Amino acid sequence: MAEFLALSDAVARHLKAGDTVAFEGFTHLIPHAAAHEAIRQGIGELTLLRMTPDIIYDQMIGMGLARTVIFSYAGNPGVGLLRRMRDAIENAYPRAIETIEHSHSAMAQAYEAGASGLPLAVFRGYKGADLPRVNPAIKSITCPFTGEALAAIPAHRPDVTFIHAQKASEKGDVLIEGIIGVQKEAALAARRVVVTVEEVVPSFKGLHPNLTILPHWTIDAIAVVPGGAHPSYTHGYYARDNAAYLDWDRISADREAFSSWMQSNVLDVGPEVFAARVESLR
Amino acid sequence: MAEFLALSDAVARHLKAGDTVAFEGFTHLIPHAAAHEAIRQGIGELTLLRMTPDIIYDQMIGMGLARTVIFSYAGNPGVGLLRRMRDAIENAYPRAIETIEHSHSAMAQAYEAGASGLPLAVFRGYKGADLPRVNPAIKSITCPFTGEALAAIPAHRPDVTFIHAQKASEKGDVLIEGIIGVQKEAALAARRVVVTVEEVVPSFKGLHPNLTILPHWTIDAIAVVPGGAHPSYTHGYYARDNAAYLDWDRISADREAFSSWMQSNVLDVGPEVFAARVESLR
Amino acid sequence: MSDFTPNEMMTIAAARALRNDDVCFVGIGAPSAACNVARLTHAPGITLIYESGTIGTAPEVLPLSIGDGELCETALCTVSVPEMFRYWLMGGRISIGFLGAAQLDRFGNINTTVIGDYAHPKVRLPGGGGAPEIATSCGEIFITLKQAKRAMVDKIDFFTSFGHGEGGDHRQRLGITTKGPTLLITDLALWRPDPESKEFTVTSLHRGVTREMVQDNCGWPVRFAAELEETPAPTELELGTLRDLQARTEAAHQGGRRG
Amino acid sequence: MSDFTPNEMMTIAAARALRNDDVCFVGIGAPSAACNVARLTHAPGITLIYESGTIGTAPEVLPLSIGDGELCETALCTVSVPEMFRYWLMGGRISIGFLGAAQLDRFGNINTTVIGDYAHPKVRLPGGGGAPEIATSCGEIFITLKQAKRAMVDKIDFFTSFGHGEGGDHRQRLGITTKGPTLLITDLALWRPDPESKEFTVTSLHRGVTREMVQDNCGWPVRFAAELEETPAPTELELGTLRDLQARTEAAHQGGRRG
Repeated sequence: MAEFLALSDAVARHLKAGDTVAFEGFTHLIPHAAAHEAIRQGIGELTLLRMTPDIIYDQMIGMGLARTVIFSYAGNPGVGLLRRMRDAIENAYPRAIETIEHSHSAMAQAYEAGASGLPLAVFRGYKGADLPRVNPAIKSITCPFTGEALAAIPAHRPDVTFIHAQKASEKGDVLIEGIIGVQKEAALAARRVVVTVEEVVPSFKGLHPNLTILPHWTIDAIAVVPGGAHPSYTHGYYARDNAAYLDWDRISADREAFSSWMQSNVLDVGPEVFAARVESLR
Repeated sequence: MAEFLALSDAVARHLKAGDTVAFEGFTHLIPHAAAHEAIRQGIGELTLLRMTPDIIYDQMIGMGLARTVIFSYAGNPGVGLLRRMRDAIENAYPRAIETIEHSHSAMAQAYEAGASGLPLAVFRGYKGADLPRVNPAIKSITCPFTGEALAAIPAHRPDVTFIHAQKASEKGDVLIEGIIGVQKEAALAARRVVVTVEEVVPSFKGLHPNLTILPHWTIDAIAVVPGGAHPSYTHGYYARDNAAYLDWDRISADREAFSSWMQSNVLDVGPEVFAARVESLR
Repeated sequence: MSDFTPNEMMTIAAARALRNDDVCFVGIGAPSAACNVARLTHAPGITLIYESGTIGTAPEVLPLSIGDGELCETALCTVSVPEMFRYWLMGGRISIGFLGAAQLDRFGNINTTVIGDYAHPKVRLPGGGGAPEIATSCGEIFITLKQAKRAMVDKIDFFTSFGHGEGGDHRQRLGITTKGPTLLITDLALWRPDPESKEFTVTSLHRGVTREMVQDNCGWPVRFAAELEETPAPTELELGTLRDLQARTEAAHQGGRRG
Repeated sequence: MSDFTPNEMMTIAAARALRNDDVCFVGIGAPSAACNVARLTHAPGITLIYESGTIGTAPEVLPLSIGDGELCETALCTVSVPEMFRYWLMGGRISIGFLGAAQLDRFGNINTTVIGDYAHPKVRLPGGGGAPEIATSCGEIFITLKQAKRAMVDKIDFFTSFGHGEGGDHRQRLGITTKGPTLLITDLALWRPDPESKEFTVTSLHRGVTREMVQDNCGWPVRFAAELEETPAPTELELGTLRDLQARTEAAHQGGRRG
């Protein structure tokens, strides 16, 4: 049952050191505020699960909070490489991390399998590719009807999933629209679900019947954080801060610049700063 | 590429004797007009595929056009049994039919697998049930991660799928809303797709981004048939004709009553009668 | 209330078994009435799901089919049928699944497929629909049934859905982790599985019902609990709510009639 | 047009290869520009799909990421990412998939995963994203690449996605039924696989480009077609369309800057 909490309480209550956690969002609706709160609370030894670990995972890895990253594309979207993640993999700085790598298709279907209560996802994939050689979690099954060998991977079942969404109703139902990504699946696959939202509205009455909604009984905690996706965007609320993504390439290229940026922009502030960050993007 | 055709041409061009065909619709948007056109054209030896063969398959079976029915629930929804289908199974009247029976879950996932280009669907199902004993298409695979035995069934790949939808755009994109059932999957799983619609609108501009739409390049033919789902309903256009479903129980109970009803309500008329049938239901 | 029918008692007893935080997979007929009576009386927060994809519906009138427009119009949201079965049913999000039966045995195994042999049936019934996976994926199963000797049989002709199998730990032996049938609500009595054997045992008789009446309308030797209760009669609120719902429903289903 | 850059030539040559009825899986960078130039010139009916779930988009400016709001706002519809990969990509509905490469070999096999050893890489690149299944599920693959010796190598360090493998019928031997890479568009030339060996062969040199320039920027001994064409220079319409698009894009991406 969805409980409305301050973000700090929602994170403290639902994210534990050592958890497997997904902060999902496919370019749109990336839960930056929630990830920053996790960083402030210093919750470590995490297994980070996400199709596109971008800035927030670069930040968590750079702060030494990740033990393992399960992913399919580790880039700064539209800009280039993730320099803190590279530093961890290439130079074990600030610590070594384990990587478990899949394709997008595999990751999306592993979430879907998790949401469906299945132990695995089965699909036609990875043919001729090298990932099955380096990721022992990629196995194969034989179709009993055609004899074809199909890829099989374990379902994703995160301990907790964090997502950002447009609206919650007063009951705690959550509405996601626009590029909806894999958030519904990531939420339904998880044991616990925490959602940050732009705003709370009395109800969703009168909305289109086929919108993407997570009922309140699928959610554990909701925190209202206007601007909470910045520098990602929230469809209908504010635009993507492309400049911030370009900036990140420079900031993350240097260990010192990174540390000082994290200190002043994450550790020394609270979730309330996000509202101001999106003001000029509305 | 979607071609706008008269219903008779759409059926004649895309449905052949001996085809595996799905006329899908889950209580809502059942393509009655298209099925009646197929009956008028006497296209036979069909393998009828559908989760809930209701009145239209009862009619096609009663007219002797079906060789095989693949299904998961053969009832007159909310009323009772399908009496023509029973007569075929129990008494081989007007001919014997083969039945291949699944659960709803299996059928829905077999369509999904077909839409995904997969040869099979894998799921946790049929545990302790007798269907796997009588349906050799239900096999099992072992999860290579957990050792669990899971059900496996062949994907549905109909030769042609017929659906009814609210609107087509002038380009031939098709919008489905309300109870969307399994229609998108049934269409995407098929080699050819024919859609009847209530109306054509200039475009879908301004509609919500996440609505259920089949792009024009996934569709072969579109026929405009107002009321084409009657006595099923079209959300936003007209209500379900519950009385007609109750009537069917009586009509279908008797071979003579059935034949004479089919003569005057299907064989002797054309798709234009559907508009009048829904007038009082709008 | 002094005056109520056995069917009304059955529906109201089923409604009472539902809790405010339950998520119910509703079927047509008695379950639909029971779930909506619960929603309109003691369990306003209950979530009703119909397999047509409607989540959190609150229909004013009972649907004739599981996909009536009313369900979609009053729902929190409506998803595709594959999603309904994958994410919501098999994903383990339903606490209570309702099943009816053409034939039922003492262990809650259900037949709605055929009477007689599968290949050459005496009566071809509609089949299982969602039942095979409802029976194993929902947290618990409630069964509603009008008692009759031909419905409550020693051996069912076909296992459409699995209850407790041969009893005992048969579910666990098949790797099924949900509870299965935990309550049978008939027009005469409430039945619960014996904790060990899992055989359905009468725990409460509806008002005016005797042990003999229960046995006369059951095809196996009935076990009665040591402490047999009387099901409290419907309250005015319960009965009024049910009858209003049915009156609204009847009026609505008369509509839409053409010549 | 007399004045154009090699990058402009590459983008416009890629645009020309697209047909009005193509359904393209678009990546960021050169493919995105090429697909939109095609849409704004000779192929107004083309369907552009980005893996974020947007189907039939018509962006005014080029997206910086594959999930910019512009893509959703101009799309026919937007589906979930699992649906995108299941029904649209793996369902076999994409005619042309675009891929870029950090390393490419002569058979169209691509590496965007690591330079060096996978476990201890010299450079950790972003990885494959959708590429492993794009490479095998789309009808054909077009590759765009700025030529350089370190990019066009004899042996790639990691098979992120499969092209023609060791050449010949290697795809068929793996049970892959799609065509794979059918066109390589660089800043210097157009390359097509040899019908038998499947080795990329230069079939057209861009204006002002010599065989030597192509060989100097390629890490394997280049094969040239017997009849080598010259790629027609960009027309005024093509170049104007591309430059307008890029100017609009640049202006848009400057926006939204805060202090």
